[in-house]
Amino acid sequence: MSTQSMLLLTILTEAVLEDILVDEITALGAKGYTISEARGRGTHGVRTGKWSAGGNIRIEILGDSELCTRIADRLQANYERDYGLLMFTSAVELQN
Amino acid sequence: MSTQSMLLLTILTEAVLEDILVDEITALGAKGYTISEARGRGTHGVRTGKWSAGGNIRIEILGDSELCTRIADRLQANYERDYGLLMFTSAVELQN
Amino acid sequence: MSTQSMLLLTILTEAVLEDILVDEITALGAKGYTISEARGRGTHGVRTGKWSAGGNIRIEILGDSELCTRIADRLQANYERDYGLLMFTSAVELQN
Amino acid sequence: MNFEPVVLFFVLGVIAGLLRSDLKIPSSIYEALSIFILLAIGLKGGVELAKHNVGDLVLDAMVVIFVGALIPLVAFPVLRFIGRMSRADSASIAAHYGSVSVVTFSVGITLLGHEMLDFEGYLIVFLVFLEIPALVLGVIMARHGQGEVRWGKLLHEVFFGKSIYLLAGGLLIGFIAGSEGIKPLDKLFFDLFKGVLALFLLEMGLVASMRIAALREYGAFLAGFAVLMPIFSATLGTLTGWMLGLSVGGTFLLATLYASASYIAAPAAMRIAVPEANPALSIGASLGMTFPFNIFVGIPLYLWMAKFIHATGG
Amino acid sequence: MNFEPVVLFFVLGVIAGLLRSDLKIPSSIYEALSIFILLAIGLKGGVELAKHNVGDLVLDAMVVIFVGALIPLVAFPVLRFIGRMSRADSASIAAHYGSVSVVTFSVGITLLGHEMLDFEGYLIVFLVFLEIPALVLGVIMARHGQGEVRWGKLLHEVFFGKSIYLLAGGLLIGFIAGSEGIKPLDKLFFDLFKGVLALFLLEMGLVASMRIAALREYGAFLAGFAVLMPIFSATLGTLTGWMLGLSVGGTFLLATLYASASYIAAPAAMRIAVPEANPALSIGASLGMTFPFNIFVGIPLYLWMAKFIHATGG
Amino acid sequence: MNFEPVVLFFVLGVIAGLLRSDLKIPSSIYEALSIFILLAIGLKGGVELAKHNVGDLVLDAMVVIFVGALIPLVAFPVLRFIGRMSRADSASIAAHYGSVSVVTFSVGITLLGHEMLDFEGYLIVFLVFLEIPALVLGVIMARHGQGEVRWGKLLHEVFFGKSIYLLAGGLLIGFIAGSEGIKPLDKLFFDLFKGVLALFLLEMGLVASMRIAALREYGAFLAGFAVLMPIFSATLGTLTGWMLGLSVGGTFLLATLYASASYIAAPAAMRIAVPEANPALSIGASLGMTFPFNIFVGIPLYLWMAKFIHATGG
Ligand SMILES: Nc1ncnc2c1ncn2[C@@H]1O[C@H](COP(=O)(O)O)[C@@H](O)[C@H]1O
Ligand SMILES: Nc1ncnc2c1ncn2[C@@H]1O[C@H](COP(=O)(O)O)[C@@H](O)[C@H]1O
Ligand SMILES: Nc1ncnc2c1ncn2[C@@H]1O[C@H](COP(=O)(O)O)[C@@H](O)[C@H]1O
Ligand code: NA
Ligand code: NA
Ligand code: NA
Repeated sequence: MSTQSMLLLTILTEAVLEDILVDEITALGAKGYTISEARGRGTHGVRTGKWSAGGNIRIEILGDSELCTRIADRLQANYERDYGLLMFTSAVELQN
Repeated sequence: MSTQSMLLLTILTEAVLEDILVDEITALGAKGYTISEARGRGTHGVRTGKWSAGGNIRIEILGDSELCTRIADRLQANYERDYGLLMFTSAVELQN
Repeated sequence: MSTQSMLLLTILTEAVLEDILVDEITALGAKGYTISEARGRGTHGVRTGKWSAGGNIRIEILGDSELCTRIADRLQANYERDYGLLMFTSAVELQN
Repeated sequence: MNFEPVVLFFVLGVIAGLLRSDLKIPSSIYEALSIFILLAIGLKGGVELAKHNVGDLVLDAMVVIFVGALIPLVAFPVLRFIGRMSRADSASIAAHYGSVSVVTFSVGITLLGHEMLDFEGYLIVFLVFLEIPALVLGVIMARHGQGEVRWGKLLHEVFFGKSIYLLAGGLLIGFIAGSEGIKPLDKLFFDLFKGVLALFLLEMGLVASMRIAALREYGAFLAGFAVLMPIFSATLGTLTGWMLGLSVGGTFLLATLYASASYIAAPAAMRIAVPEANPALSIGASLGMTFPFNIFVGIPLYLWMAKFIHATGG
Repeated sequence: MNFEPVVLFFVLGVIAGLLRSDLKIPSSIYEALSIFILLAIGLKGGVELAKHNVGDLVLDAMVVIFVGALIPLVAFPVLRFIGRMSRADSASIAAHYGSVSVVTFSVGITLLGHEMLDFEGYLIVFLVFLEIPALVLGVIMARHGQGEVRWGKLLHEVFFGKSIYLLAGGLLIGFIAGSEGIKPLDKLFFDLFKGVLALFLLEMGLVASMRIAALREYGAFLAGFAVLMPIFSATLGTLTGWMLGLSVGGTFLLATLYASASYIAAPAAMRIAVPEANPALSIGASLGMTFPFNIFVGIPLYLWMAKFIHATGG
Repeated sequence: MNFEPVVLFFVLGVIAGLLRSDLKIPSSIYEALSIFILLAIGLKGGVELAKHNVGDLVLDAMVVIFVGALIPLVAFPVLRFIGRMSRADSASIAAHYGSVSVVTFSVGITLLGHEMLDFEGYLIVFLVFLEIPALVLGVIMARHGQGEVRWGKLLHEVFFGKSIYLLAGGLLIGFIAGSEGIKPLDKLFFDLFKGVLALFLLEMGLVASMRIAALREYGAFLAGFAVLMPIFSATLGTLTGWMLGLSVGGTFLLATLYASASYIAAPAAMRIAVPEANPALSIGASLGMTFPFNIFVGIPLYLWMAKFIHATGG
């Protein structure tokens, strides 16, 4: 089995942005994404997820470096000022 | 404290496979695993997790390269054709 | 856009420790953290998450190597003996 | 008019889905509602069963199950040879239509209450037994000459899958406790039943709205099948009910049972037993088309059929 | 005494939060409780509406909505020029206070039951319509000369956001079904209403306890606003209700409606439409201050006001 | 016969677990059901308490608590010296058996309803107070000469842990509101109680089925303890109830309370306060053995004991 080096972009942000961001990343060319629930604390304060719109989501996108940069740049430009947002990439080996 | 280099195999697949895959990876020698809920989109369409059997799960296995390859190979052979399945590994340092 | 190399410390442990560990990591200097629900199996047996105090949590902390080591050391010293606990770090590139 | 307000909740859900409202029913609530409905139906059936001599029902049950097993056997060749669908898809869809929908059945019961028509309570027992042959036949048709079947896994899925398990468990508890013993539970399981059904229909509408789109991709054949197949099955049910001497209400319920298609038990079982079948097709047809067709058009039609055959046939 | 036991559940929640009890209401349960409350209130309103000639209410509705729209228009300059808050924050908070709280309203209805006072059931209809101008005005004030507004997104959020969607949907279903048709659902939606409200208040208390702290950071002005604004709005409501010839109960409910501030629909809509506003401020004020003020002090006060104006004014 | 249908739901859950059915009750639903049961029991107790002069109960309460505190003091040496278990495990298990199970108690109340026997409602108050000394004694025994105790953390866990907090909060609200004030909440908290208990027992069965296996590993001693300890405690309770002049129903309930072992409050508190104790042991014994023993064998036995002592002793 051959593996392939790719990047995994992880986005931690407010749950209220889910639909908007899914549209953005699809438009930017992501072939897929994975979303899960999270809660946490950062510079925008504690987000307990107890409150309807008060939780975080984690969006993960597996792609090449170009796609991940494109998405990260767009999100930083449009949402970082007003919303809780943390993004990082890590190197992974695709196994299928 | 000394740390130890290991691989983390992440498997994103359909929730309906949970019990079957847990049996498989245990049989293949995994000492432990972690499961969490997810939803997402890939080549098998949108999986919202709204629907009882319609969600995804994320299975993570920390192990050596040999174990991760063994598991990935088995899953690819048995499940990739018929089920939503994405697998990748990343390098991690065990801290305990 | 410039990215910045950092470490992501992932902690898998018993849900019952959540409040205590949040206090610990905040005291040790973490600026933020992300928590999500998990279940799994390890040396402390199966943790299904079905039972009120029977689930796991995943705590992730993005920080420099020094912070991650400080937290990992403290948790190993205080909790590893008595609680289910798995910790590992991975290298990530901060994107914002 | 045969109008039942609970079905409006389904419409509310569909519209919310189509308009992309942020209305969501958390999956854990969905699970809880379905556990409630399955248990409540099972309990109700068990209480009814306790009023009868079980031995008297065996023959009826065998007829009902035997005729019910014809449904997937008819559906399969239609899908395979007229619809030109793959063997796996044909078998999986046939299994969905051979098995039944508890919610469709509940809407039928609700309509009978509305119309003040009685029915033979033990029909609920048949509901439990109808699932089994349909799922087993589905797998046999999918696997015929195609390699081995994991029968152990499949039968486990069929009998201990939560739908059948809760229905059968509720049935047994209701049977053992009887209508006196179950009384303290009535306030939860029976009095609230219709309200919970309304909430469940809201959720079904949300999910169905996504399935309708999926169905569109697969063209007119499947849509036609999803409407004509239940009418065929209901006709079979009407005749069977009438020949067994059921009341108008009972005849109607048997027709509804046959006409309904599964979207809880069958999808889970087929995903494991016939993995190469595309679940979007079977769930799209059963939930996206047949379910709304049944609750809006089918159920009033089947009631008319039952009344008609009793008026003219008898 | 005007004492209503359900509000004790709010206190129980606040204390649990302040004492860092491990009591948590899972978010899916919170969602389910709020869906229940919104639907139940909507259904109740629809059933009441079905008793009236809708045409007769149009004029009243217009007056109620028009006067209601004054609230954000008054709140905005107060926040902006007296409170020296940013344009975005002022607009967002104004929108929260112009829009309404279904739970506060429900506590009001509950008190009327306690006092055995009747009210005009169609007031619930106004509840639905009051949200819309408040949210739209909020966005206009935030954006005035500040670049374009994503109106499509906003209006979608307003109309198809789950609060308004469920209220309006329940209203329609209740209206279509009427009090006879809805009867089988009464056991769930009406009989259990107060108990569910108690559980919801417990959760509100837990959340509010965290918001009180947030509010503290922003000083006395916002706290004062959060207490005085509802009194002003209630006065407006009392006068309007009295002039429209509403009963004592109806006058009181209109005052309560005006006085209440949103913490479900408005936060979601404002977070999307006015993202640069700090949600901690608006939710802190509406949920951390105004909500408890209303249920403990405001509601008894507004009832007194309604009785007073009817005793002396009429 | 002393048969109560609700316990069948426990059996249904156990079988589902043993057969690896895919039936799961989502954890948020489990949380919601337990919040409901704790609040409902608390409210019921408070309403009963409001009918009494609280001062009259102080002496009884002190006796009940004092005798109850003997249970962990007896259990500890048995576990430590006969069972040869570690100090931490012995202390933790002793705390579980000294503290109480609300669900076991509820099944007891349910049986009294079935038998149409009255009981002293204020017994529910004792339920709240019995937890506290057991948990505190457990920690003292674990820590005796073994380093310092985090008392702050522990007492916080004991008093503000959700079980005791909700029981005590419900008690207070019920006491303040009284049976008149609480009436609007009856439909939720009292009428549905038994149905919700049935669902909770289903979940308990699912969880217990996994615990039974865990228990097996630890051999016959713990299994014997899990059966004999409750009989001993129930005997203590029967004698105490009889000496305090309680009715047959009250005597039986006190015995049941003593005999029951905690699996909600105690596990959470002990996991924090005595982390080196193995939770599989204590939960395995209390939930995997003692709970089913109590609801199937113990409760009928304790009722017989209460009737016997009142028939012969009095
Ligand atoms: N240092 C960190 N480590 C892990 N997660 C973080 C960190 N900082 C922020 N987060 C997550 O990112 C979300 C948004 O961060 P912020 O924009 O800083 O409020 C938080 O709610 C956390 O879930
Ligand atoms: N490019 C991607 N990035 C992140 N997650 C993905 C991606 N592609 C697929 N997935 C996840 O893997 C699941 C199965 O993928 P697939 O087999 O392509 O349908 C999806 O439902 C997603 O949760
Ligand atoms: N090899 C592994 N791979 C992935 N997750 C693991 C592994 N071992 C343990 N875990 C996770 O860490 C938790 C605690 O582990 P332990 O302390 O070994 O019981 C488990 O419940 C799992 O969620
Ligand atoms: Na069918
Ligand atoms: Na208002
Ligand atoms: Na005890």
